[in-house]
Amino acid sequence: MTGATLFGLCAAVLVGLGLYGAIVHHLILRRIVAFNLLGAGAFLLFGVVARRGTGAGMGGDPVPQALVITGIVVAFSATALAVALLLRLHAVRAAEDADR
Amino acid sequence: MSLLLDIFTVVAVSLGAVFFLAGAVGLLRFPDTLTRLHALTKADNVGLGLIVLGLLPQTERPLAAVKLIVAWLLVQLASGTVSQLIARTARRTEPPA
Amino acid sequence: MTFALAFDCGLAVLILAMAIWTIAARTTFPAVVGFVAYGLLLTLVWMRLAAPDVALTEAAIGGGLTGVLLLGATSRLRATEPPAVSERPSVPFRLAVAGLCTLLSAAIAAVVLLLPDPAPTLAPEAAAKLSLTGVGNAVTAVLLAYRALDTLLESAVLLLALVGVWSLAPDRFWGGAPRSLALRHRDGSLSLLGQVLPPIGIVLGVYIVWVGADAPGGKFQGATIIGAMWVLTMMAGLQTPPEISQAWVRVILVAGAAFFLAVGIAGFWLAGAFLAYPTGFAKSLIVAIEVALTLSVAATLGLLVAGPPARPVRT
Amino acid sequence: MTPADGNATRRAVFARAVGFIVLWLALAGPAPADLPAGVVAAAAATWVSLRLVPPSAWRVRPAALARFVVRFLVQSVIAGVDVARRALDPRLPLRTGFVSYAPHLPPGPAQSAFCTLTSLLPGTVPCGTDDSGALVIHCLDVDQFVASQLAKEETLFVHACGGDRDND
Repeated sequence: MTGATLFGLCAAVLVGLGLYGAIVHHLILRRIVAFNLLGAGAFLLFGVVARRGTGAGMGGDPVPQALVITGIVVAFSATALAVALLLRLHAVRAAEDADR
Repeated sequence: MSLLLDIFTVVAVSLGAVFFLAGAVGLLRFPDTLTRLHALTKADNVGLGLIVLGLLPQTERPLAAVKLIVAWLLVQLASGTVSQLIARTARRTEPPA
Repeated sequence: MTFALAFDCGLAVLILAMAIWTIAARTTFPAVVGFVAYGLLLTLVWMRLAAPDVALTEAAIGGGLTGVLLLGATSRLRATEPPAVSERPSVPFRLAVAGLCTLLSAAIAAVVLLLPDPAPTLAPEAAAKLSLTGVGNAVTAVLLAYRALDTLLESAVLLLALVGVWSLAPDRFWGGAPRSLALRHRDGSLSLLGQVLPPIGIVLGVYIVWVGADAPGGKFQGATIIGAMWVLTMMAGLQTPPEISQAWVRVILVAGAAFFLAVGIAGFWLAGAFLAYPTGFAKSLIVAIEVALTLSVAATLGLLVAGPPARPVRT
Repeated sequence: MTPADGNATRRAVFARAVGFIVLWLALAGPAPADLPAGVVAAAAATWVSLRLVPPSAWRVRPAALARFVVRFLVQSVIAGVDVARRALDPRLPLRTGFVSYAPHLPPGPAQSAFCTLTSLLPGTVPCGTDDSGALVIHCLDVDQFVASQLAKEETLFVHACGGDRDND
């Protein structure tokens, strides 16, 4: 077994774990964390595919690597938006509770 | 000469690793947050210092040595700051036994 | 078993342990700390997968900036966090979900084991055209030449996310400044760090952007470091987030994407296609786009961490 | 800290710019093609640094600084050995507790820098100030002469930074 296959199997488990957390947790923040964990596992799969595609003197296929960089930045944007939505939701709920 | 330098590198880096090990043992054995901070800041900084010292003879140009030393100084700054932040919070939240 | 494989095995076990910890922890704070450690371990994995560019991105954004964002949210929501135990779903439900997720993992694992050999790769094509771009780093060539459209849209996504975050502000605060990021307990050592580190971080960030053309590095990694330095000065209480209606804030935010788009449209006339670079100018244009995007991305990331406006406009 | 006059400001700008250029050279190497970016980076860093830490009239004494650095390095090694010994000793010899220490430095960047250094020295981690403004120091061994040792470090530190110029 090569290191790449090993990390591929690791990534498979991470995706499963993240999905479990995203479904089972009640707290939305925990779901956001679990979703990020899932995403990191999916990115790792890309990395494994890139690593297997060595060639032309490069350690890996640069195309999936570049896609993962884009993916990490987009995942951060989505997380920032999700966290902002969550904080706003709590602020609105707190205001409603205060009115009652 | 280069053999002597290689021996120096191996000895210094291994000694550094021993300090990291001692820091980790302290982290596990020491009784409270504040005491554990001592293990992390002191032992690990000496460990990293020894590893940097051991790698200095292996650098190809003097500027690469500056890079290593800068990395060590930045870690010192970070660990000095973070240990104080944690210590302050720990003193507020866990009253001393 | 070789030493390298033994190291990889140890790394994989640590990552799985951190992931289980992150999912299983009772309260949010330890879970988020576990997630940050998980991101840092993943950085090592990316190095082992010969992807240093991704490793830098993961360390800066995946571990660092996401960690700051999640820790900030955790401490603000701590008061509302209910005792986790009472809220848990029933055991049969959890078992069913666990079973289905195991199935999913098994399916992905099977796919990993059945991947074709020799693996398909675009590396030779990427290498063959590299001399035309003048860039030495193939990943940068993919990001800014072969698939520049992805990167252009990505910078637009960052802006859209920021617009989304801002739009959550109550009407009375629109145009004002986000809430202060300064820690509640002022701390001398943190302000010292906030005074000493940012200039060093700027040199480091510029270096990582600059070197990205020919070696591992690039604008997103460098911009994250610069953005993080800004966040650090705001957390140390040395600076306050700016009012979002100020013209300079908006100019910096859109400058990168606007310049990128302008170069792309100019490509119609100068090189015959959208986002095509005229021969001989590819490297200079790529470096210029990277520089323009760096400032914009750094500002966008900092403001994404700062959140929506929470104070009325000062008049 | 007293504010700087024109001379001191020019000196500070020059010293910091040189420092950032050296940092750039350490990172990027001496290739001339990279230098323009290095100059831009160093200029930006110097500008930010001057905004965050305005130049002061303090002037570093090289000889005193060297003495302080040597002592600091020796003390760091002693600190590491001390903690390693206690951690690995089966009996776990610890007599932890708090000691309060009233620093001569006023609150500010210099005092913070001293605290950060202290946190790397043997047996001490500063953990905030008490109501009277004295530093509260957590010690591994309260039997050691922590306060007198800290006073010595502080004197050396202030002397190295040129903070006691007024008393010369």
